[in-house]
Amino acid sequence: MREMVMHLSPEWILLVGIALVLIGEILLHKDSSRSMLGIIAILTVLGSGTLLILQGKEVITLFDGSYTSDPFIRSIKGLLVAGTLFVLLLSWTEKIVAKGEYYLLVLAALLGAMSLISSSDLIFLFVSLELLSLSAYVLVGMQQDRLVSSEAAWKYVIYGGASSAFLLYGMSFFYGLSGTTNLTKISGNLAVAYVNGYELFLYLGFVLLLVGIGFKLAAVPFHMWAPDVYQGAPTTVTTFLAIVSKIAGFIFALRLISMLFASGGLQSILHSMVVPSLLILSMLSMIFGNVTALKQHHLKRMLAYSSIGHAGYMLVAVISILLDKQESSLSSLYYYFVAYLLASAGTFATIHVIAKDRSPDRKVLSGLYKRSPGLAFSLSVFLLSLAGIPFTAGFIGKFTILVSAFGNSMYWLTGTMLLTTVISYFYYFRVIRQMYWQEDEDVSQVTMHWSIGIVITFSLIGTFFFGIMPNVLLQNLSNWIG
Amino acid sequence: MNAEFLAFSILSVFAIGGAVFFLNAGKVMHMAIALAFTFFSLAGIYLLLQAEFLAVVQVLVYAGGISILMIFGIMLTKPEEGAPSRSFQYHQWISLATVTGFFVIIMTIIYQTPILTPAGKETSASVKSIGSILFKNYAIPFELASILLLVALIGAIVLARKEQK
Amino acid sequence: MLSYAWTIPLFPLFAFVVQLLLRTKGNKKLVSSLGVVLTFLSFVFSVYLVVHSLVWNQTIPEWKVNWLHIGANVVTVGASFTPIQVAMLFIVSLVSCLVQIYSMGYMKEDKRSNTFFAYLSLFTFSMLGLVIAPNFLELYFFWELVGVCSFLLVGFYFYKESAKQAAKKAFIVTRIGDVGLFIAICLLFWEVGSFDFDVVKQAVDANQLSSGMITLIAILIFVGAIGKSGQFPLHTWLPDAMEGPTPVSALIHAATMVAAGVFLVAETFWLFEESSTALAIVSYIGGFTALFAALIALTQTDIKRVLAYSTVSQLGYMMLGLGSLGLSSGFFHLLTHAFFKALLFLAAGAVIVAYSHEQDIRKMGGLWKQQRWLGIAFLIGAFSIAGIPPFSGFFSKDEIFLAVFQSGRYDLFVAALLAAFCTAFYMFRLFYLVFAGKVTKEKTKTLSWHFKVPIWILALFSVIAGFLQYPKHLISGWLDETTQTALWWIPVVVTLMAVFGIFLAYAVYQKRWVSAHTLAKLSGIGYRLSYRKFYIDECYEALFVWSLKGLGWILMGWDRFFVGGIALFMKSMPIQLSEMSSRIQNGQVQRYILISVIGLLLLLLSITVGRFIS
Amino acid sequence: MYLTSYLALAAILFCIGLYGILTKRNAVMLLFSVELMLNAVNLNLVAFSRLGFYPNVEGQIFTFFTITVAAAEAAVGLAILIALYRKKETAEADQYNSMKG
Amino acid sequence: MGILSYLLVIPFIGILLLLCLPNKAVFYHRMVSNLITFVVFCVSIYLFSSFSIDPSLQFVEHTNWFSFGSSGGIDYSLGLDGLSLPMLVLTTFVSFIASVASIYIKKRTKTYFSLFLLLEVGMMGVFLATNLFLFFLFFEITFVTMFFLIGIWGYNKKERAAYHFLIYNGLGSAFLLIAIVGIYVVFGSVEYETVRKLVALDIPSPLSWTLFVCLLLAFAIKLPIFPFHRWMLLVHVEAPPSVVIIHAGILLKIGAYGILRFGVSMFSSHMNYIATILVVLGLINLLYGAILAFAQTELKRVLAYSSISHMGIILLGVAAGNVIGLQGAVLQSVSHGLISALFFFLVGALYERTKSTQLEDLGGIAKSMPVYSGILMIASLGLLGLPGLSGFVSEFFSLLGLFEKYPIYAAVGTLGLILAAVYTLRALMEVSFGKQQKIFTTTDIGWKEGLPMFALVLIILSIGIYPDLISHTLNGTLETIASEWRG
Repeated sequence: MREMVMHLSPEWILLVGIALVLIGEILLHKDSSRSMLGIIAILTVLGSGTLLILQGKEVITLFDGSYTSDPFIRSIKGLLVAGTLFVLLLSWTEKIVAKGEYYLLVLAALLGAMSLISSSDLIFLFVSLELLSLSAYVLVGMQQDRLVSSEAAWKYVIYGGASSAFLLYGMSFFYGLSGTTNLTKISGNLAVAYVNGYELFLYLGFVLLLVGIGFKLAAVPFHMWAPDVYQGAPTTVTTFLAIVSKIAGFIFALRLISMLFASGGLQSILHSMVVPSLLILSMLSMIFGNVTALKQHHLKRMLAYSSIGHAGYMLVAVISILLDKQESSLSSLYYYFVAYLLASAGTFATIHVIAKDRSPDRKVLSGLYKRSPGLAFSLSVFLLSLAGIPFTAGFIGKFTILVSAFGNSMYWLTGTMLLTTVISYFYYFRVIRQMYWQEDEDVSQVTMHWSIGIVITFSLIGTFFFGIMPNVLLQNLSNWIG
Repeated sequence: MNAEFLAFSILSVFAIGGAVFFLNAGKVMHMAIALAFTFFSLAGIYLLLQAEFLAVVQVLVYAGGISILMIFGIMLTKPEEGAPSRSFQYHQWISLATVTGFFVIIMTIIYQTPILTPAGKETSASVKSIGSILFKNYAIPFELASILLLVALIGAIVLARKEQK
Repeated sequence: MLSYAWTIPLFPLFAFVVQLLLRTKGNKKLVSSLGVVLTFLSFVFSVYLVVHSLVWNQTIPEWKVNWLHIGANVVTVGASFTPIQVAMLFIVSLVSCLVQIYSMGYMKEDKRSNTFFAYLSLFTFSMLGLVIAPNFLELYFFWELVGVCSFLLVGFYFYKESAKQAAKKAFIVTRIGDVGLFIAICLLFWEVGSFDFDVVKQAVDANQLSSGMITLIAILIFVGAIGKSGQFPLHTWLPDAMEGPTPVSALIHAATMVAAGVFLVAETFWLFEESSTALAIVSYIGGFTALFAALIALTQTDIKRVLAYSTVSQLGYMMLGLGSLGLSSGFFHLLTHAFFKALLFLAAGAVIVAYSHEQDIRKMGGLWKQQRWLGIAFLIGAFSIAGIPPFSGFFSKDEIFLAVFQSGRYDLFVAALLAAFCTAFYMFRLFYLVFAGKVTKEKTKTLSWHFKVPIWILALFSVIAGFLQYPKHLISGWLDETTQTALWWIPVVVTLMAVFGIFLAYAVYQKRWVSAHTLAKLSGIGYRLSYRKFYIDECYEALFVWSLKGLGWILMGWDRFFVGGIALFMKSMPIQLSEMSSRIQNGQVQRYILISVIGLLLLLLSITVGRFIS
Repeated sequence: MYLTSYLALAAILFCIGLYGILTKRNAVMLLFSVELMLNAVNLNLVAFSRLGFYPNVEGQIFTFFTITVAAAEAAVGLAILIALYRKKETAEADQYNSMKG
Repeated sequence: MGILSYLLVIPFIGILLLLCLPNKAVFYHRMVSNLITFVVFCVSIYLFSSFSIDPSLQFVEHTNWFSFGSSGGIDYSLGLDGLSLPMLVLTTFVSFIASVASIYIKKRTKTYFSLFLLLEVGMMGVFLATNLFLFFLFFEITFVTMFFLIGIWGYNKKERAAYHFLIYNGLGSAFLLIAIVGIYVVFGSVEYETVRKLVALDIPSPLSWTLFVCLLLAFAIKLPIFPFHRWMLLVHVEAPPSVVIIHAGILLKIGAYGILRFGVSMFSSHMNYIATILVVLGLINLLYGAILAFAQTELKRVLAYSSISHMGIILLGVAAGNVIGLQGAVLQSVSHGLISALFFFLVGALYERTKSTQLEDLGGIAKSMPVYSGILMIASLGLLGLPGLSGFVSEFFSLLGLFEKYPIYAAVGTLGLILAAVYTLRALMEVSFGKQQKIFTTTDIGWKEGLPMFALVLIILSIGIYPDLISHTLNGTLETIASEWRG
């Protein structure tokens, strides 16, 4: 029991935080400020991060291996924590009536995300996934004075419900074929079933799983919810979805797939089916995500499509990992996460500041270079990083993914990735153009809360730092993972 | 042709019938009742599969809780009936084709390689065994599920309550 | 002193630089005299060389410095002084000096005279450089440079539309020829590995080159000469080049630059000697040009154009001489022609000035009475070009006829005779129209000494230059050529043709026994052809200019619509796709799920089907 | 043979649920359809847990969790729907399309 | 940090200085930029003078940067050899000129000059880098800064131009990145030398062919080679003069440099196979550009197409595959860089006065602006390859080199010389000859514009008269390259 407390401490502390926020919300007067609760939430997340660091490099498995935590997982959790921290900081000025509940839900979602990537059991996975999703549904719909917020939540919940039905359906087949829900054991039994001629069930099961995975990643063709939800959700929640939920989704996908098909007998399925279908998903995501973003005026919607494209890029890394299992591919994925996290957080933070009450159409950025040169510059850097321009973290991330992909002879994927990157230049640069050479109608100064300032500064420094000194991270990563 | 098969046939006809009625009922309330019927039938099937605990849960949660919840929902939203728009009809046909395609594929797979139950390995799960496994191996998911319910609770309150301003 | 002979071109170069700097502020007189003085220094130095090289038969040392590395080869720049080169030095510096003196008078009223003199100095420099070049590359270098100077000077009156067109034409047409020379140089480099005349010559002598290659190279070099020397079919620029100031016409488009083609052939004569085909081409083109241009000159009404066609014709003679293995004859004619044609042009310039810049000969007349000295000078030139003994033209032409006859190309001989007749006719037509007849303008301008001195000096040379070759074959001697035995009847026939031509001109334009009009009618279409210059310009216009323009337009359309269209297509494809994809995203969650399920279905199908196929 | 029948029944119910979610115009019915799909899956799980290759109790536990989640989801979904209904004043699902493109 | 790194850092000092200045201090912005570019130029001249003439890499700097995957690491490595040195000096010089020519920029000078200096860093870096990765990084800097420079300070259709620039060059850099990634994966290194040796060891495989073609495509777009030229027209026409000076003067030459450095030097055996194709492409560029230049009615378009034509000559020189041809190609890069810089400076000065560069609107400028038209004349003559100006030497070398193996093609190529004369003179004469068409406020150029122009003329002249000034440093490197190529 003591072990369980120790090992699960990063998650436990979140539970404690949830409880504290809940109590605080109940105790506080209806009209009093909820910033206290925000501080509690931030402290909780920080504490969780600290505990993660304290856990060091040990490998933990609990409950027959249905809970695992190794340095890589832990470092991903670190990213989730960092992402959530950014979200919480941004939330300071978010206009939400039920602020206390909001913090609680964010913590719950983080808890879901963290247990999602630690779990190696179908049941465990499902429950954590639903915790994450359900909190997210509520978070999306929390800005009740905006119609679109509710509508987004509606679409999200229906789409999410359907896709979790698919996911479950797939899981049920895997369970049926293997008789276990424990992922560490499942693969061997599946191999037996495969040999006995049940491969079609495997295909079916996998494709059904793919729906659930695709939904979490927002990969084409399971991305349809993303633009509307990103647009309708409060900007902070969009940030959460784009960063925490997405990263957790990737690791979920990676673990699920690699553990399902880990057994030697299933390698042929991995190559003949899993990788090709991921490949299709990845290509479609890159193409449709980037292409559709071309037409968007609404910044958040554009970023939604862009994040679909990025999901495609990250899928490339996932495929490389599945193919070669080299640590370098893993670190390329991680690097991309870092770059993507920093840039996305920065971008959303900037939009959050500038758009304020207005709907963040591209026009709100007009003449930003005059109104706030610093913000204009930072936003440019973030967008350039998303576009993968050198000297930003995004470039190194893209480069490492490309190297992994090329190393696994995925030439067409490499080509598509670069081609769509070129397409993506268009809409990223259009935003930059809007700031720098569109004259402004609105000349009001931009005011910014310090908490957002922290996020932007941190993202900016990080984007440059990891773009110029990639070795700091790459070296450490290979130490951790290796 | 044993009793179990007979029971299964009847229950499945009920379940499918309920579902089909759900699809085609003219009034919203009828749909809800039809679906509740399906849920009940499923509980029966669970019994057939010797999952008594689940059968009870099914009746409580689905046939009882969720159906009632939905009926509340229906009443709160005062649905009006109307003819589907043209574009929607178009959408319906494609949906039908797609679902049929999906159905055909699943059925083909199921029937092409039927899963044979190994003889004598059927287990009956008592509530006790379920309980013990649940709290031994699935303690964390259970905890998470409780958080999930908390989230759902708070979420539902936050979302459904009237705007304060 | 002799080892500094390479500095000769530098005097005018220095003059050019100084004149350019003083372009706006400089005193006109000072600037122009600077050019004259420095060119005169060059002239003096040239004379010094002539004395050493030609009279005392000394060899003048070559001068070379490394210039540039082409791959592993080192190309030198320097100067060499073969007899031909020394003789050319003399001609160029002399005529140049005289023309500059003349220009001091001619350009007195022009605001931009300083620029003019600077250009002249630059030209003198380039021409002198061209003359002393010891290798092909350096030659080509100056070859182009003189072309530019010619271009600049033809277009000196840049605000005139005709001058603009003429300058452009001059540059482009000569450049077509230059490309021939360019290719020849490149080929020679890869055949021999050097640009030096002596190295190439040695290689040719040592039979390193195949005869086909020699022919090819010789022809290409000749193409260069065609362009520069206005031979058919690239002659069209030269008459148009008369848009430049008259001194320029005298210097560049009569005496020196246009002779550069002939000089080039003479300089590389050892190459032509190896290829009978090349020689035949040279002589036929030369002969044809001589007659052809003379025919055109018969009917022109612009005083300078008549002289221009005459120049073309005379250059044809020179080529004819060279092509008939008569190196000395061709070169000799170059020499004499330089004097008498410069004389004629300067005189014509004086006439033009006298008539206040009127160039149409039909509006002139009776100048003999007003400016007799000019008449006499012009007459000397006319006699000389017509080939009347003892004027210099007689001797040089005679040599050419002899060479042609001995080469056995009798058709060319006849053509040359006809051309000689025409020459005499059009020259005296000109003389009678301008100097004889009624006085058309009461008060003609009196001309300053700037006009008189150069004209008289040139007249003097026109008279005496012939005697270089006559009793003693000096030129042939210099060129190390064995003199050919003269045939007595040739000079007689040639002179008779000339006299006949003069007589006809006298009959038509002085005595008016036959009116020019009836003569024109008699010749029928011939007159028209000659008057319209055989429609060559029109042909070129249609053939090259319009086809180039047409091609330009076609390619423009291609570039804009096809190449640009492809780019547009590439650009619009993503946008189309984008539109399609956003149309699918219609806002209804059920549509979204449907799309996803369809995607799922397709994925499932593609995977299972793909599985079954493979 | 039995298992296959159960699986077939589950598949039929799943597809009906899917068809419902795709075509029903009333928003509440969408939520209902989702529940139907989840129910089909539950049936699958329970059938496997009794009649699969390796009959064991985990399938039932899975189902237990699924039911819990489904209930929570239904509650949240309904709450969202009510909030949305307040603004849109209609329960027609295809009217909820203010964001598109 | 070695001197080369300092060279790259100097412009950043300028940027810092600029950031400290107030927005309105336009004069000081200019001064800072001029000063910095001049200092950089001086440093590069110092490098030029202390460069010892042999094929080795000099002023080398090498630091481990980062490593990824099983391949060897990626380093920060700079160096200069005979090939990059002239390009570097060209860059610094033209940048200085362009900085001076930025007097026509009147709005947002602070941002402009900051970007300008950043662009200079990018351009220098491209030539200083001795590994592909670093090359790419700097290449992208030029890409991004150019986008802004065109887009913000361009003329009417600046956005179209900027976007065209973006698509084409984006595609180009995508190809380049594929090649770099591939090389890194396949050969385990991105250092020029290492890769060159490893490529030479292998027989060409489909994979290495793909990489090679990607490289070639990248630079074909940059150069640009025939079907990829559309973007460059718009940039030439719509970008502000000082930016076009940089663009036509240096950026296009990155394409040439890339082909030389990566195509010829690295993938010499592949290059050997496609030499004939390259010759044909070169000819197409040469003649196509020339004929279209003739058909244009706007001065900047004439120049744009003439650039295409001149890039054809570079290709011909490269394809010749001998030292002479390569010398020609490099000289052509330098020479065209200088001449087009001069030309666009002139065009900028003209536009400033006449507000039109349509040929039909112009004419007779020589009357009111004699000095201007004199310089224009020299620039034109340089463009059409007059001996004594740098254009001749390079064209001569390129074609001469080509004559060794492809005499027929070379002979066709000489047609380009005629066409060059045709279109250049047409443009020149429409501008400065003839009757003055409109009453412009045509004051002749003063010292501010005149001095840099004179400096350019002087350099063009000195290279034309004494080409060894540059070709000297080249020889060693080029001989090594040529021997590999033929080996």
